Amino acid sequence: MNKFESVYRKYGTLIVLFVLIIIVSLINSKFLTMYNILNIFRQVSINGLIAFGMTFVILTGGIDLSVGAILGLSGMLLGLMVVAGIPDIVAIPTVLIIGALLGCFNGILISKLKLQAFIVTLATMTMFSGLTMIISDGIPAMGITKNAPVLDFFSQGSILGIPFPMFVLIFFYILLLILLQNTVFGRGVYAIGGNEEVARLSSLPTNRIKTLVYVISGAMSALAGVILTSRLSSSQPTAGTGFELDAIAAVVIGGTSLAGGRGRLFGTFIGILIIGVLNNGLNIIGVSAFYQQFIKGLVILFAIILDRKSSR
Amino acid sequence: MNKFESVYRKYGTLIVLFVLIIIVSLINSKFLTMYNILNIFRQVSINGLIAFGMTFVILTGGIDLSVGAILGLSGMLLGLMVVAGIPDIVAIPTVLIIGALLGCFNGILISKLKLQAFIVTLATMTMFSGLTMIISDGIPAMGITKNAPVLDFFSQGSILGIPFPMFVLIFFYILLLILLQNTVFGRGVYAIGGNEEVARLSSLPTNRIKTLVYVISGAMSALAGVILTSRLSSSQPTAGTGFELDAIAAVVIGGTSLAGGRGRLFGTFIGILIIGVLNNGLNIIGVSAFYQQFIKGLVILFAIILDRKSSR
Amino acid sequence: GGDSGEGSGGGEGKEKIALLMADLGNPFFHVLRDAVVNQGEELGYEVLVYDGQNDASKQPSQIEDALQKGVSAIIINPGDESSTANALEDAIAQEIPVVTVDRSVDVEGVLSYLVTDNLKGGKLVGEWLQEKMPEGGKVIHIEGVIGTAPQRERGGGFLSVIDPKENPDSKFEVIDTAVGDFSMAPAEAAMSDLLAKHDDIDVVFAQNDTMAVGVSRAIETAGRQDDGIVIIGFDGAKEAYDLIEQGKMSVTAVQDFEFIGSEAVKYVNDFLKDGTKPEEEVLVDVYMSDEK
Amino acid sequence: MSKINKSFGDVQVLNNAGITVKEKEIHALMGENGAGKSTLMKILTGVYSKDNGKILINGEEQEISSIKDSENKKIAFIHQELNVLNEMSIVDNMFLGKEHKNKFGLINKKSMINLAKGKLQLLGLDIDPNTLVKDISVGNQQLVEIAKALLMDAELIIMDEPTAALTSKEIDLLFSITRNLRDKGVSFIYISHRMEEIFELCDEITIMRDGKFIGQKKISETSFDEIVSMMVGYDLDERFPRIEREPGEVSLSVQNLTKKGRFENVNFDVRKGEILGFSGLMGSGRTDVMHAIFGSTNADSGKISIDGKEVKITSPIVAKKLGIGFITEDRKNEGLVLDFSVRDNTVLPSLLSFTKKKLIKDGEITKVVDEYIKKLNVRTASQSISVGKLSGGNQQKIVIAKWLITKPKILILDEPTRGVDVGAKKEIYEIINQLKQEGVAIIIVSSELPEILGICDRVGVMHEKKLVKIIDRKEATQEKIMEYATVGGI
Ligand SMILES: Nc1ncnc2c1ncn2[C@@H]1O[C@H](COP(=O)(O)OP(=O)(O)OP(=O)(O)O)[C@@H](O)[C@H]1O
Ligand SMILES: Nc1ncnc2c1ncn2[C@@H]1O[C@H](COP(=O)(O)OP(=O)(O)OP(=O)(O)O)[C@@H](O)[C@H]1O
Ligand SMILES: [Mg+2]
Ligand SMILES: [Mg+2]
Repeated sequence: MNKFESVYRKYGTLIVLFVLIIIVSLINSKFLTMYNILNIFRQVSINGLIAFGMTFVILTGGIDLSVGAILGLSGMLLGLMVVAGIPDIVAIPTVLIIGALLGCFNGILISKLKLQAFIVTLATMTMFSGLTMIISDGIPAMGITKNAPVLDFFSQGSILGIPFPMFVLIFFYILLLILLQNTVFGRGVYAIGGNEEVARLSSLPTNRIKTLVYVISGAMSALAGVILTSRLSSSQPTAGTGFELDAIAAVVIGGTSLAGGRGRLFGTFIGILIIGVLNNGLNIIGVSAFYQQFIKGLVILFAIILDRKSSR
Repeated sequence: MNKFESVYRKYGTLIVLFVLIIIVSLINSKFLTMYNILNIFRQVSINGLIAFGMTFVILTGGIDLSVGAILGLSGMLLGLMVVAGIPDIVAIPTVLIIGALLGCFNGILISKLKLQAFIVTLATMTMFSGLTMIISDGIPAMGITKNAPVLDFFSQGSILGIPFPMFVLIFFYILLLILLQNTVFGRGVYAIGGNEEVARLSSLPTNRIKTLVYVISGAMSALAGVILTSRLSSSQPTAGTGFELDAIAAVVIGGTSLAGGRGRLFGTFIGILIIGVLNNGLNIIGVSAFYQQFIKGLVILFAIILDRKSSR
Repeated sequence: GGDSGEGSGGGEGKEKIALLMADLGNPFFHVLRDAVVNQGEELGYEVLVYDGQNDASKQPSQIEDALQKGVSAIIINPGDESSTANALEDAIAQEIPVVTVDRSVDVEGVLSYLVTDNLKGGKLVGEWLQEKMPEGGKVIHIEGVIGTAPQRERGGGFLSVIDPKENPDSKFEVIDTAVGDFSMAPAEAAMSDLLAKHDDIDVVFAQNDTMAVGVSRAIETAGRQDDGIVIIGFDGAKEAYDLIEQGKMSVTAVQDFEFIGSEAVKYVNDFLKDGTKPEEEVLVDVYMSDEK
Repeated sequence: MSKINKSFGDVQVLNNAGITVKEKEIHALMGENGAGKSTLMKILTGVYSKDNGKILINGEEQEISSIKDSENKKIAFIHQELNVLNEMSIVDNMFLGKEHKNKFGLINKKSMINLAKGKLQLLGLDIDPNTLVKDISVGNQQLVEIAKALLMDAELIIMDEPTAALTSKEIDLLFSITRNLRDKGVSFIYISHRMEEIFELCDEITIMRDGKFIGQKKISETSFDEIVSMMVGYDLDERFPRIEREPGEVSLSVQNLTKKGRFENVNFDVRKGEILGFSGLMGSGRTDVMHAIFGSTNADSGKISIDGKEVKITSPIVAKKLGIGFITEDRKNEGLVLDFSVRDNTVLPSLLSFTKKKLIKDGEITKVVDEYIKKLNVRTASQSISVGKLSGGNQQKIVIAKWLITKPKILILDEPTRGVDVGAKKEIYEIINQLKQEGVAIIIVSSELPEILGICDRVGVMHEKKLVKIIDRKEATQEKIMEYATVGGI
């Protein structure tokens, strides 16, 4: 009993995930086919990459509402570049850098000018979406992957049978996990979220760390933008709208505190899987569109109540 | 000089508002006509009412993302009731109470179960929108105000030449200002935002106060829903989507800290006017839709930087 | 892209027409916008374009703003049937001609409704399908933003023909419905899920072409492009024709936005010149097309 | 450091302040609350920058413009406020910003843990360095901070009231380590309000008043009274003023109060006009008992009666209605909303009594707050400055004023003079005495034995979550109390 309790305490949301999986697979056996499992991973890779970056931001006590807009802008830039004939191996790193720079813009405003992250990224979200509209004239770029084999590989390719988006997701999970758990920078991220004043008095470069988390978030969003563009083989001017809320939900469901200082990347991974399984499962079960939203909200609420109960 | 500085410190955002007004009216003289001024007030009344409620929530250190969904749900309920033949003088108070109850649901989850406001209201936002879909079957209720004179009055009526929505806005501004500045409840709102534990140990009923701010926010959202329904003479299932961000922006532009404990309702009033003048002004000047978004983000950023500079 | 509005400096003397679009985020509506703007310029007007950004509650304010700027006429593509009614009443009271395009508005005194017949369009899709596949088949229905008129009308028209519950003669079976919000990414995701669920799919009807493109991509990603799934879109957008040409999509139901846009300006122009009134309600037919 | 000036806005906080510390010396820095001790040290360690003045290190003038600068000059600073991260482990806290890296640039946990263990053992702390800081007692958290300073191999260690949260055993240990390091060549600046410690530990003393350097003395050549009069500017006669009074009827009676894991079977009475002291080691459960009486945590079982009637105190709201006031031990987290004005803090629990038809009467509040500022001799520029800007002692007086306004029948004071200077301490004792005179039943929890012995009528001693003994003042001695507190009985 005691053993169970301690497992439950540590992995409350993991249990939510398993229960979800069991329920859905009991209702429809198609759920647990290899195709569908890979399908889910492919789908969550976009939200996942954003949520990983968001985890860093939230751990410092910040928030990044501009991730969806950065995704949209970098996806559109990618599309326009490729259509203009720039090779994809050049265009892809370029938009990743641009994503990082957009994040850096957020980060500098937040750390140097000491503005509130919520409102800064709300404003830049609007600005970046506006920029996407301006550069695209509101028109999508279509059929992008035709002459862009590398870009195409980002969604269609696979390595050892693992779809490439899933591969990217896991690769960055490991990379960012090491960054967060085993580097001085990672400690700084937790320290700033725990108490920025204490971090400062310990002579940590708080401004630099705070800027960097937004750079990571921006770069991850741009990477998600590359994958989405590849998946759709087109750049939609409105792509990314609302993605910030899904990413934040994943992070918080994963047990990271919005107050900062407490949370794990592993939790975020579970969080994105819960959201992914939920979205996929509701379709697989065939729940009517009208009820899907309601049930989604309910499950999220349930997951955080459970997490709360387990952590205290 | 010193005098100016202190004014500037106190009213930084007021200056942004005036500068905006001057710029727009220099470009187009139609801006400062009585008709257009009343027009702006009519337009901001919906965001304004929500933002007033949101101010209470944010002052306690919380946030309410479900306001738009509550607006949508109560607007839809109102529409269905009126269409079903229930007199508007009955239906309007009913939906206001329902709005308050939905807010109460948020409040209890946040105060009693000690869950994070952000994620609770994100989940209930999804649930409430889902409910709107379920009860309406996705079909808007149309032509509602035809046999509902009271409801019609909510957007079309005027008192002493003042459009009724503006009247409602000012009435609730005064009412809520008194509630916030001159009652024990109001002081409690600030105290909880400042330090909840201190408030609790000072024998304030913290849970009740925290629940109540969400009740206020819910009721204000429902009221905004009534005005919107009246304005559109219809209840749209997707009404209210994204309204939360505008309301939060108004509150923060108005100088209220998202950390809670610090801010004023007057600031929120300026905040909604800045957003309103911006929206109206960009249209009046004739800025293309694609550029509007970008400029809006820029002005918001500018306003908070100015506010920051003035407060420190 | 001639999104105007910024022309306030240049066109001092010109009369102004306000064009209120429901959602320029949907590229297909650019066809309508461009048709109005081009025809307007040809006839010597300055066209002010407003974008409702897919939010019906934005449009009333935009009408008020337009009136404020002293436009001589309003052409509106309303987000829904009634949101703008009160605001348009004000305009009509000021004797400003109002033409609604693509969707109607529930208000008296509009100069003309120039409306795509979405219901008929939906039926047409169904009838086309019955003719093409008399033996019937399994159908997936991808819907647009729930609660909007095109979603209800296109879907309603389609189901009235295809769904055995509404038409007992139908040999088709609607095996699943999903929501794609009229945009590509959600449609692609939903279709990917449904491909996991169903091994046997004959037809996918997407309520607009953007979603149809997403559906086609999902099928490609799943490696089932050779299953012979018939994909039907709606709108007649460029991307649909591209896919049809590549054999990845079957057909789209075309709304004639070129016609609607230029007609609307002509109605306004005639009325402003000499008070000629067009027919109050012009239902523009949809036609099925699989070639450019 | 000499001729240091510093202003915050219009307020000049340091005015010709200075201190000279020799090698191998433990140098005391004393002064009233708000004298500028912490500010001076923050300038030395790069937290604040000075307006002007000179800093000489080993005879050379140095600019210290950042915290890093001072660390490079081998200066370590243990701040007055606890600066630990609760959600992090002990070892991570100790090495924050100075983590060991392996050849890949990744954190080398093993070498850090080994080093941390050694330093912790030196301080008599035998805990797993991977324990989260929030799971150890406040006293141990303070030791972790000290261990962190030791890691730096500093040549000058500044300790700003390090013993406020330590037990006497821990203090003894700290002192012996300090002396040890001094003998190895490390210098210390030691800030404290506890006179006994200064005389026990330090070699030299510098005294500040109102941001000015007042004087420097050898400890061996000065006296208690001289230091105090230099600090406060006048002679302070008796440290623990007391009044005698016959106690009245039993006001509060606690029977078998138990909360699992926190305290067990606590039994005591307090009478009207009586001061009951609570002594014990840190973590013995005193604070938890007080919270249970005040309803801010709920006990599992037991009975509480007030004036002979049994009551159920389920929340602080109920407690206040019953006439209980509670001055909490943690000013910063439990006592004051630091951003709020003096005035708003002062009336927070008593707001309801200032309303008419539900509306707050601000004029009346201003009057009452003014009255209490005068009565308690609070040094503040105005009612409307934020309370966080007051010095510790004055903040403490605001917390007291807060509850005095509610006119309590029973007043609980948990560590009411922690971090408060001698002058202000005496003023607080006088306030307590006046309440006693008025017939209020008073409970004082304190870790300072002289204080407990000085002003209480009876002393309850807690040991490992149990109230083991209540001793009458006449029989109480330091030794006796310590005996009960450390081993639970004789
Ligand atoms: N950041 C600040 N802004 C404004 N005033 C400040 C600030 N920090 C300190 N002060 C003021 O400077 C004065 C000196 O404060 P300081 O903390 O140095 O006193 P102290 O001698 O350490 O007192 P204590 O014994 O209570 O710790 C006080 O009056 C305090 O209110
Ligand atoms: N939630 C908790 N989890 C772990 N330890 C706790 C918790 N709450 C309190 N403690 C510890 O239990 C011990 C008893 O606390 P309490 O505050 O009642 O003791 P005290 O005698 O007043 O000592 P102090 O002077 O340190 O306040 C303390 O060491 C405290 O740190
Ligand atoms: Mg100090
Ligand atoms: Mg204690």
